[in-house]
Amino acid sequence: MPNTILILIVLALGVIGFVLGRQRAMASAGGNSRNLHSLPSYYGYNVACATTLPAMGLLILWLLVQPLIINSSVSGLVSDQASEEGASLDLIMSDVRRVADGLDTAVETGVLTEEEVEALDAEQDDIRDLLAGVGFALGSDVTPSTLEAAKSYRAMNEVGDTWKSVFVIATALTGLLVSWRMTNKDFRARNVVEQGVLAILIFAASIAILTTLGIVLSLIFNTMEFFRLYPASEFFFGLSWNPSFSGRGGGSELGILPLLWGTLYISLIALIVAVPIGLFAAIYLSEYASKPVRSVAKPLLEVLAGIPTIVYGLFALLTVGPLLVEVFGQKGFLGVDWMSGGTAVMTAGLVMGIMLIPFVSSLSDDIINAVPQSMRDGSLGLGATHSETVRQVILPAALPGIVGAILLAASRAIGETMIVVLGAGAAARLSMNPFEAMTTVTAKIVSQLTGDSDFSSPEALVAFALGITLFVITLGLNIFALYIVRKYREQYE
Amino acid sequence: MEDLAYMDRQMSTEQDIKISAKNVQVYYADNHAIKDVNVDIADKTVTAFIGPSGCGKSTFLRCINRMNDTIDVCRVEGAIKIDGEDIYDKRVDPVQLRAKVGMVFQKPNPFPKSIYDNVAYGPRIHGLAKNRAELDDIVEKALRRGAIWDEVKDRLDAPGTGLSGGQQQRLCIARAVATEPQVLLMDEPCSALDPIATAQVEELIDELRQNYSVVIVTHSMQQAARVSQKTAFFHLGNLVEYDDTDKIFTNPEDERTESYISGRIG
Amino acid sequence: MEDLAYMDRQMSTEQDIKISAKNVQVYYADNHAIKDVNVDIADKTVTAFIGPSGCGKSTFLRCINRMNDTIDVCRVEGAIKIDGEDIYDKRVDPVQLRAKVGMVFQKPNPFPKSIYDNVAYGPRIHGLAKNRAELDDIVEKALRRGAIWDEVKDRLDAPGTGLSGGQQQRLCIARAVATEPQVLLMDEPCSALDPIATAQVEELIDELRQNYSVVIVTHSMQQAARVSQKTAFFHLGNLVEYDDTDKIFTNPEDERTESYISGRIG
Amino acid sequence: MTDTTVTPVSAKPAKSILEIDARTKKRNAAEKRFKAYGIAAICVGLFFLVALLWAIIQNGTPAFTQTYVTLDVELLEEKLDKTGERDIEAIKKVSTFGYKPLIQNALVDATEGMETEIEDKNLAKLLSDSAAAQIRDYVIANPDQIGETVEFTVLASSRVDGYLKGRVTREDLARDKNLSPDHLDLIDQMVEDGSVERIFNWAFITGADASEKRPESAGIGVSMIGSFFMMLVVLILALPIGVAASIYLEEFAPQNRFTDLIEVNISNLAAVPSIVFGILGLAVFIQFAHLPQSAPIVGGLTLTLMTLPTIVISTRASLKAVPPSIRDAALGVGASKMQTVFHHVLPLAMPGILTGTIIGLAQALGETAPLLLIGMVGFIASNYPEGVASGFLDPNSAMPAQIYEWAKRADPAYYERAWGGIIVLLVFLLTMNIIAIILRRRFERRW
Amino acid sequence: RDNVQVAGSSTVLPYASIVAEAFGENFDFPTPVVESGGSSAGLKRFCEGVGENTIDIANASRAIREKEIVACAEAGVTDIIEVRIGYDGIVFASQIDGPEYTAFTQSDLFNALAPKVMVDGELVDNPHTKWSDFNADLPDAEILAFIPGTKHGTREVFEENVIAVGCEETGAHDAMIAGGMSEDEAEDACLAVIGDGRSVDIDGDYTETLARIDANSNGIGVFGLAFYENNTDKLKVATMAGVEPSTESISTGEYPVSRPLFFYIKAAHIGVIPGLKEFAEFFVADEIAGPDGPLAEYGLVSDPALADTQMMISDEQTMTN
Ligand SMILES: Nc1ncnc2c1ncn2[C@@H]1O[C@H](COP(=O)(O)OP(=O)(O)OP(=O)(O)O)[C@@H](O)[C@H]1O
Ligand SMILES: Nc1ncnc2c1ncn2[C@@H]1O[C@H](COP(=O)(O)OP(=O)(O)OP(=O)(O)O)[C@@H](O)[C@H]1O
Ligand SMILES: [Mg+2]
Ligand SMILES: [Mg+2]
Ligand SMILES: O=P([O-])([O-])[O-]
Repeated sequence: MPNTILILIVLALGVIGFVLGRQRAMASAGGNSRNLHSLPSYYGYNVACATTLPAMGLLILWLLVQPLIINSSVSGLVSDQASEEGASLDLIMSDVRRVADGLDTAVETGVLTEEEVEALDAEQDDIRDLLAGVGFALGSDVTPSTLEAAKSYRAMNEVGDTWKSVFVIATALTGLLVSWRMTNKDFRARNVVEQGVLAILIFAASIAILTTLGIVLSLIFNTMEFFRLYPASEFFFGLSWNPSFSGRGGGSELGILPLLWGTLYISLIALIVAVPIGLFAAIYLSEYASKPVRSVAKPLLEVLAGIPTIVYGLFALLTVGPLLVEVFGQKGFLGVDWMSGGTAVMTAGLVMGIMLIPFVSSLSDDIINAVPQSMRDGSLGLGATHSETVRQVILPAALPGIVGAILLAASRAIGETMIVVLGAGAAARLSMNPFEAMTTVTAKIVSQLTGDSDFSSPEALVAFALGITLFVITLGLNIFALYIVRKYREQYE
Repeated sequence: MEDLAYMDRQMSTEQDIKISAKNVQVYYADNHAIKDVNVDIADKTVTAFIGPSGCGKSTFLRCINRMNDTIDVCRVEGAIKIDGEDIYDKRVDPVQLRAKVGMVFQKPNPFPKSIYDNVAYGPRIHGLAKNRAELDDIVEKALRRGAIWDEVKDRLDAPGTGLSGGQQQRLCIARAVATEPQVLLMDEPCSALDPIATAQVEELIDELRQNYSVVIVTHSMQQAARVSQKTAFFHLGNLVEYDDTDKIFTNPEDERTESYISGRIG
Repeated sequence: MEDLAYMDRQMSTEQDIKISAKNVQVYYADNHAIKDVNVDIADKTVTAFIGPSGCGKSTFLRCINRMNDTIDVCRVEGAIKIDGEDIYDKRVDPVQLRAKVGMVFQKPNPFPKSIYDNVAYGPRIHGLAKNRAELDDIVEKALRRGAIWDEVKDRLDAPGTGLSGGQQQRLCIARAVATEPQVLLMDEPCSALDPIATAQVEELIDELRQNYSVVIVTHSMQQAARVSQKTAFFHLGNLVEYDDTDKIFTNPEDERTESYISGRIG
Repeated sequence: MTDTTVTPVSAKPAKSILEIDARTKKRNAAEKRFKAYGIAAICVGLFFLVALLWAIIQNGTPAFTQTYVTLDVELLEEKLDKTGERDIEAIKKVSTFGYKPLIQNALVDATEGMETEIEDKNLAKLLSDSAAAQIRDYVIANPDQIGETVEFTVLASSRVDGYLKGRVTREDLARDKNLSPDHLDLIDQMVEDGSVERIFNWAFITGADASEKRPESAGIGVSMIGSFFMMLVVLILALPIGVAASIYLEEFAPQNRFTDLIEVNISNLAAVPSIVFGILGLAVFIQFAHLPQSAPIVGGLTLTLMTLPTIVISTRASLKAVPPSIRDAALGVGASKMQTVFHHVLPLAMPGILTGTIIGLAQALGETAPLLLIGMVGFIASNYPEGVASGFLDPNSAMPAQIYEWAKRADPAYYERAWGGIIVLLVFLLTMNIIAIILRRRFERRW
Repeated sequence: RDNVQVAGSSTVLPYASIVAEAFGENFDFPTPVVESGGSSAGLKRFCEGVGENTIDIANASRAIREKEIVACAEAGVTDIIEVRIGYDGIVFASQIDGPEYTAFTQSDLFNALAPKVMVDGELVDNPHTKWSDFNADLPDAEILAFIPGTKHGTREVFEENVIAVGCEETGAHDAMIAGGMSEDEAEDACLAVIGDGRSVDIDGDYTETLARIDANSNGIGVFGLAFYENNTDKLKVATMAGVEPSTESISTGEYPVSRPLFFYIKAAHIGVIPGLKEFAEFFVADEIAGPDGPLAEYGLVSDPALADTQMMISDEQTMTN
């Protein structure tokens, strides 16, 4: 039975369970819901959950475990062949699976019947051709042992699938029955359902952990490979970033410090632009602006967050950069000669700051708006001006949310690529001058990953090391931010 | 000397009009909450507003320092003058008005700051203290006047929101007197206070009366009788009767007033 | 018949213990707010908690339906039993407890929803009404009991937060009684009410007493004397005296009680 | 009054409220400044918005019109169906290259009597390469028309189009081997006789990508569908998961190390560069879960992971901002914590949640880097998906990826299309957000 | 899966997309999907294994490296067909209204961009700020070169075919060895490019270089031939060592700066993925990749040995290692 149908059956049982559970609860209470511990629908949900959740869990578990078991038993069949050919067992097993899948498809599409499959002989039939006909890629011709293994793989899978359906439906029915029988007027259905909801909430929260785990896992192996090829100390403490093409024998300098410095510098400038503008905009929108102004200006500012970053990049490259040169360049307006090219930390920072305005403004606006009116009244009643009220009462009360918004903006600044590539240049440099070109870790991750150096060279692998280092550093910054917010949190009412 | 001062006080009580309201109407959207109220409130007097819940006492009180400006749907008509100056005049700066006309709200609303900062907030923004020591003095004095100093003197750094209901109310009183307003509007300032604290606050009100004008909303007839010289009785948005407290409580003119005082209408 | 009912009431008042607190200690972080309180509250009685502001009345009240759980820094020790069951037991579901033990908070806190929804919320989540008509009935009855029906019957869809202070307070009372709790904890329920409304609420309390147990915090000795059968006097976190209301008000044992009642300590 | 007045006890002398004292003046000035900063901030924001939009619109609007040439093409039997049997397989054997002579003939006919020095074989440079394909498709669909003369409206080449739009001038063409100034003279004459005209370019909004050689036929429609399915996945997954995670962290999680860990983790994920999510998506969804390459579902899942932190952070911030008294009120009438949150706290936090969604979706909609690694950037000129399932599973690109690709291409006509694509993207974004914006306004309230 | 999937070099992408489009038009197979993302990333995905959820073809703007072949083999990708489709000419161009940079030699670029150059027979830190400082024929303009960043294979070609040649020609190489460097060190040193404002690395693509040239009239930039040919209205090209870049001069080898372009086919997928072999054959067919085909028209320098390549594909001849 295909999994989708199985799932539909389970869901249908869940719906039936809901109705039955609700009915039984009402019946046990003599038709008066006031005699129930919980609202009648909670009993329904309880039965529905008891029916579907364990069944689904079993299904997922089964789908994960069955291949493992079948693999291990089938690989026994081909292990001889593996040792003979010196090929890895894994590869042969994946071949077996592909053959089996191909046979399945062949049967489904009617190219072969089950009997014909049974009768297939690797020596006589050209199985590779046969399966290619139904769209299955095989790396090599099929050996007899592979075919045998594939056949038994199919057989075991069939048996497994049948039992899977039986067990899953049985579990659903059992769940339905048990929870239905448990349903009576004193049963704490709400608590049970809420436990279930809580479990879902916890699961949702742990997706963050899983994602982190996934990121670390998908970076760590290549990072370790990188450190095998390139000394860690030079990576962490090297003062220059200067990759070359390893095809001609090394000489790359891959120090992360200039990149980190660029990241910090550009993000800092971006925040210096975005935070005051965003914050003042938020204050104006929530405290001063009339309703129509607010309802127009806020979504408009949010458009800034939706403009693709490549536009910002071009804006930096074509408009802001030359403009800055005209002011700070050699023949510029100020005549200071601080800036020689249009691409600079300042250019990228400014433009990135513009992009980040809505991150600060919109979210802060919501938070400021949520501060109770009585706080404002209290302050205004003492003869404070509106701005004093905002600065001294409302902002402190809204601080945790605002810090959240700023952190979000900072995070975005650290992760941005296009604006940096186009606005700040590609040069890695350790310099204090904000009018010089620099680059960031993120920009280099992208460029090393999509570049022309070969993918097993340190020049490409360094992207992973950069990724994980940045990850660890931002983790540290976040822990610090959490600590700060905890310390200064003010709770109103 | 003393006699003269006394005379002066008497005179001002009877003559100087501090606040004068003419044909005040207040609407909350369509709800006509204050209907054509005319009242003159004398300087250096305590005026009590009484009336059943929902009759518009708070609304009228909030008109006097223009706190109603903050409610979108609220619309005020008519004229309110303080010291002869129309407070709804274009030229009036509500900020300055509110510095002059302080307010204690019905629901205590301490800032989410330390107790000290709650009280010091007003003096700071008005620049009443030259240095920290002076500010400390002002805060202490205000807290003492608010009858809460003893309870909080050891925890001035604790948040004001962590106080009990009555403590919060007294903190808000202290906060309001710290800025030394000329008129103090108090919306049920003793509702959450025990008798002793109430007595202390009443004492404060009496002390303030020496120099300032105090308007107090109260549901306690006894309190109104105890602290006020003048009493205004509101009913369904109308100012039914406004007269000397003695008169109102002993010999009201309007029968609604009488019914209310004797506990027959609400 | 009447006599029997009366007897029955008398008996229950004296015998059935609804709430019993043993060695209750409450800390707010380091602040020891309730110190070793022991008290047995009888069923079908009105118990008044009195005491100076900040003495721990609200704190203790909130312990009885575990509202203190929501305050991070708050720690409760000792045992509180309702109907003989320890409410701090692991197995107790605070939700069920709170459905059984209703509460009116010191500061009125209507939901930012319509007046109707404010009152209907409890009955809805407890499934007290089968259909809309029944719910309408429940809401009307609750609002009537909260002595606010007349004022709001035309604006049931208006937000509860747009009411006057006293109206909000009554709305919260109506909201609490709508769920028909067996124990009702009322933290200064009449603080913002005029005498008539107060009288109506007191009537309600008396009516509730027929079937339920009511605990009321009040600063008004008169009110305590009027509505309660038992009175507990708290002072600085201690339960100083707990006895029949008559006894407390006429012949207190502890001298602090006496001082407080006669208005000497606060 | 008597002369023997007592010195006033008042600390401050009575002042008129009509005249403003010095300190208040100063404070009011500060107030004005503060307000002015606010206005300035908004103006700065809006100014940049306008500047950007101006650039976008100015550069992008030309993409919405396109030049077409009307031609009478004789579908010569000897070229298209030598056997004359109208066998479809045989007709298909003639590749687009085989149609070139027909087009050339048609052009020669069309320019008959016009002054020009262009050699016949160079005439076809006026037309898009897609013309051959268009005619071939027509012939395969209508084999009976072979031998007839049929009128076709075909795309002009991008240079011709650029000339009519003012982008290409005669001087520019001096060294251009794709077109010569002579062609332009010819075009001028053809415009006059009405066989060349510029019309609204629906194909740009509905069409699929084209190769580097024919920018004139490239459209953003198919990648818009790709973006649509991706956003569907993001919305369906990121919003509920993000809100659920925030509720857990803010309302239920015990204060312990594990909660802190999750919390820090989430904020940290916000700072992970988007390309790293691409690495993750490739590893998890394609290599581990065996989902198809270049499929919007994979893009959607990857972007979901990227959007989650934004939604979580904003949701948590607004949950935090709901005053505790509301929670007390609900708990006090016997609501469970779950009910309290879902009935009271969540509606009040809704504006912030929606803001997070708006910003998160905007970010997801405009993101290119992660798509690079899961195969959604490049030349993906698929057709429209046949159904919902194929919409999720068939290879497709996405709008930002398409724009990014166009911006890189050599032909300047693609530059114009990239900006045009940005206009479409922004319109898409606004449509997508409009519901959220309206909802947010409804949920906004003060208490 | 019924469509061919291609990934890899962004330099090859335009050609591959032209072919894919024509392929989709003329065959009943669906149009192949051609992804970009860089040679390295494309080969990485190519080498992930055999099967439906891996790509069939990897484009690359360089030859596959030994280490990559090993990595491929470890993942089961053993039979690889290497196809060279032609050459990518690399040209130097400047703003059309800018100074007259119309003729360069490798020595000029070396003198402008190397950190150490020969001045009066001595190896010194590069003192030049203007082109005319070392070659009176060049304009009196600031040196400002936009060269590909180190992620680009073009950079390698630029360093080896231009800078290193200039290094030899000016005698700097010999001077370095005379100064005590070993042969290897000198060779490495000859590849170095000065890192200050005179040369600006471009990590983006040619459109970025073009935008910079647009904004700096003094700048010269490095472009692909195809890109230049599409933008003759904005750019003017310079000769290198007297040779004008064009598909002809590059295919004859006269013009010195170019690199081969490749694609790699997974032999195991041929006959399995519908249209794979047809696509590969179509790609290198004379109609397409020949000197008069659309690829050449677009700027690809067609491979003189195209016939061998065609043979190789039809024989499915895999790389030997
Ligand atoms: N959330 C809190 N955090 C810290 N301390 C608190 C908190 N709530 C109350 N307290 C302190 O606990 C003590 C008892 O407070 P409680 O609110 O119980 O007093 P109360 O008797 O209700 O006073 P009132 O009559 O003024 O309402 C007070 O000292 C108060 O400051
Ligand atoms: N913000 C508001 N929006 C709409 N109506 C309001 C608002 N505030 C008060 N009202 C209405 O205006 C009328 C007067 O309210 P007000 O608060 O002035 O009464 P009050 O006399 O202070 O009553 P209480 O003694 O209960 O505080 C009431 O009917 C009330 O419902
Ligand atoms: Mg009021
Ligand atoms: Mg209290
Ligand atoms: O994308 P490339 O590998 O050709 O630079």
